[in-house]
Amino acid sequence: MTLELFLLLAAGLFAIGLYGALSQQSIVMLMMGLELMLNGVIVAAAAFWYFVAPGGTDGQVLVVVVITAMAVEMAVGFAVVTALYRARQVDMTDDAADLKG
Amino acid sequence: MGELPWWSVLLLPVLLGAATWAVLAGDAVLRARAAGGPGGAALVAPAREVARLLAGQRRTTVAADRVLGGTGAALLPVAALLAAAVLPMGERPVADLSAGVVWFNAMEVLAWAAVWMVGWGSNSALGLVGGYRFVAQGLAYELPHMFAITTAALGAESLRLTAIVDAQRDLWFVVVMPVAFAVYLLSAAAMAFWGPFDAPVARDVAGGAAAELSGVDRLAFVGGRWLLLVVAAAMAVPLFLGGGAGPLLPAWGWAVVKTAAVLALLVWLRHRFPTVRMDRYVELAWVVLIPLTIVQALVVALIVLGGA
Amino acid sequence: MDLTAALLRVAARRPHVLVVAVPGSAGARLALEAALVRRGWPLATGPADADVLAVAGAPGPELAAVVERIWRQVPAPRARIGIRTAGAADDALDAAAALLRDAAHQRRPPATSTAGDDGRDHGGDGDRSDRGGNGHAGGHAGGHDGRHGGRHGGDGGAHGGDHGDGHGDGHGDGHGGHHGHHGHGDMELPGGLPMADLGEDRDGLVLDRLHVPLGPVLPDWPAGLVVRVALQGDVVQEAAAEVLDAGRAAPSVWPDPVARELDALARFLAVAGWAAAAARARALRDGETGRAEALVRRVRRSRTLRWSVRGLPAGSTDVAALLEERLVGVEAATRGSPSARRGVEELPGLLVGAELAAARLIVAAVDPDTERAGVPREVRHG
Amino acid sequence: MEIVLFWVLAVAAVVFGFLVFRLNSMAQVTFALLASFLAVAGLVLLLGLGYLGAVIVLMMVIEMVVMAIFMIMYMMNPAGLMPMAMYHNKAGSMAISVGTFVVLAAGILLVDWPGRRGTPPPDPTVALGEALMGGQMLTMMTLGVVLFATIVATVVLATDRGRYDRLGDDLRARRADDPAGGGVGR
Repeated sequence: MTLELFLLLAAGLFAIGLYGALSQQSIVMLMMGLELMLNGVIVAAAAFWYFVAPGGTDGQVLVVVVITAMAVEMAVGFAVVTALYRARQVDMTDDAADLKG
Repeated sequence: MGELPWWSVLLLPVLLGAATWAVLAGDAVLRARAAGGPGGAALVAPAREVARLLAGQRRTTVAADRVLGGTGAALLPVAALLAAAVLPMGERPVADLSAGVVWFNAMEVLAWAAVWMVGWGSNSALGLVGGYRFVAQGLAYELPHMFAITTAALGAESLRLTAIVDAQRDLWFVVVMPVAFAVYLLSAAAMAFWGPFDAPVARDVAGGAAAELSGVDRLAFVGGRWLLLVVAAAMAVPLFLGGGAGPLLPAWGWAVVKTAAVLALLVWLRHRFPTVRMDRYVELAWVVLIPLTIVQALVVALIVLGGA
Repeated sequence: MDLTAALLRVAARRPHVLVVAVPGSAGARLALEAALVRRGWPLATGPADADVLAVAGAPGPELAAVVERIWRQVPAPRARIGIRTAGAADDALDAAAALLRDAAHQRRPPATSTAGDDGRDHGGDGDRSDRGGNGHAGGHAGGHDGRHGGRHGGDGGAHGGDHGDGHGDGHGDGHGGHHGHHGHGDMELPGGLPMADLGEDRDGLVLDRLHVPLGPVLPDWPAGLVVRVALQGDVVQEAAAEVLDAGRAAPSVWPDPVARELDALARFLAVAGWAAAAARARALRDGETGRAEALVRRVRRSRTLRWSVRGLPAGSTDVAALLEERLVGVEAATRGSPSARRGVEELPGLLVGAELAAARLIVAAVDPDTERAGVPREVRHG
Repeated sequence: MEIVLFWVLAVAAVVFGFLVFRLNSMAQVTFALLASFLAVAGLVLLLGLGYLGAVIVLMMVIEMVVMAIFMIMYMMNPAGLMPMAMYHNKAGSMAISVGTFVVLAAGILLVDWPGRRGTPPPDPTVALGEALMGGQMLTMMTLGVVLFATIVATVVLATDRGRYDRLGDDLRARRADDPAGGGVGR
């Protein structure tokens, strides 16, 4: 177990998430991509805490912040999907981009 | 303090299995008596039930999601056993984690995923209704439950279960935090979809999430549910009832006696009350129970601060 | 040592029994239920949970077809019995237990052609190869239809305007297949499952709708009744009630009007999830109908039950009022003046707008008379 | 032992993460994402952060189960019975993400990371708690306000019924007109 291995894993998760966030049409799937990217950030933050500055707490606080960000992202994402769907019955980014449904 | 030796991991399923047997038999006797039939045969009912499900054929339905359904059924007993890892049996648990209370909560929440996956997996409308009902129930019971167990941790100023037991040497937490204990009892029944909270597997939807399960799948699901009930009841002992503390008997003896008492209470609850409709309980939980548990936590925090 | 045989022997002492009630045969059903209580055999919740399929009465052609379908869904080891008269219950149950215990019989390869040929609805073919090939169509409530359902694009990259053909009723916002796939025969799912369609829900979202038949084989469900509902989420949007083999059987003969009322009350209590009170009601029904009023008082006293059903809409009234009607019915019967029962035709109007759980309570509380002559073929609402 | 656990969990996290965009069934996709999160939670536990690991499990299970419900509500093909792809610009996204990974990996391998300073406290949970209630109090308060704002904003966005729908135009209705009743008799 080294810092580099953990960071490579984090980069891998981040890249997979990025691919999903960019390529998926469905808003829900897009949010899954974002979640995966944040997942990578958690790994990186925890690894930095352990391998660089275990005496401090910044890494841990960063994990807490990322978890909160995930929850907020999910909640707002689904609220927006619900509002969009109620108004126009779309759940795809391409359709939501049109000015008029 | 410390932890039990590694082989106690193997002992855990045996002990929990025995406790589960006792509850099952007790429940069957009560049922038989309510129906006016003979109660004696009910004592061996668990064995017959296990044999029946072991010999039973596994069945599937059209376009079933076997990956999720199978995972869900297997996950339920695993979650119960993992939650039990931090349970002090007598004085020492199998794994004395520093964040034991949170670990227990996290493992018990796995049941959400398990029940939903089982309900979804069978591709049947009634099964799915059962799965959804458990999610609604989870959203209702989980927050008061978290506040209740947080209050116990707050009282002991530690998330470690052995420390919580130690903190109750003079006074059981049930005396200091009765509201938290009552809420914990309700959520223990709810998390094992038991008693008045059995809507996810109720008869009105033909068994709900378990409607299409047979054979070994059903054994894992139903067995996991009973294990979860036993673990949730047993966890009330270190959290609120002073753990293994008591005169004469050894610590494990008291733990067993107290767990049996809590289980008896839960079995009685189920026979005494009809199923609570979730649309009613959800509002009660959010409008009444959450504020109550927060106030309870506040009171305990003040007591702890005053004592320090 | 033959482990399976040993397990079968142990298990055969306490099989779960799925009771199929036939209209007009309440006597056989009551005898069967009483025999099950004496033996301590539990009632199954559905075909998956059953070892013994017990048909109480002589089913008509429609119900018999349902029973065949249900039987195909019962996992081995299994046995099937038919009870025509009240006296036959114990013998039939013994025969079922013997079949379940018989490992050789349960292992026999599928022999569907011979099953039941002896004219007694008897025989348990150890049909191990039947892996749900028929997919629960109908019969067992809650068919397997499209929770996967609706809004199937049906093809890769389903968006843009490239679906002009065959979507005449589409809603015209780009997604072919996303909307309006009513009647697209080519859009059937694998396994021959029908797709869900769309409908507006009570929160103003247009979401999938499922068409689910409730009954005739559901726990604590009136004999022979089938309610076809369109569910959105679990809210009933349309309901149509019918009685299988309507008008075929003569109404059941009840020894005591109180027993009939208690039977209905027991069904309601069981659906409400109060197993202990339901068991008490059944015990009173089978014996001391004179003490029914104590049970009525106990039900009235239950705060939890009242809290659960009060204000739960059922058409223009609420479930609490329907329950009170039930309880008054019991009291009236004990005084020797049985009240009139509601008919099947009232059901759909009460059910529309209720959730599934509430719908079950409503059906149990109304307890429609499915045996009356002149039951209409089908009534719908919604 | 730890090395083995690390590799198992790391591979599981990546494989399940990849499956999220490969599986057809939306339900399976959701739980593949959950499995990826659980693997990461295992890694966090492995690093000695017992509390944060358990909290990740707790949060993510609840979040993914709720997510599964929304998925099935809004997605076109929740069970994946009809394989279908819903991508746009697949090649471009792939190129961008692979490029990102290569750049990140190069950075990770080339940068000379600082050595370890200090040792983990005996109970990192206590340290975290004291940080959040002490030096990082501002972070904690910001998170709290953000969460509260999220609750209000999401409810407003997602519902189509305001108080005038529930209580009448003059807000004087004695009982709110709700499609489903509540449990405290309002």
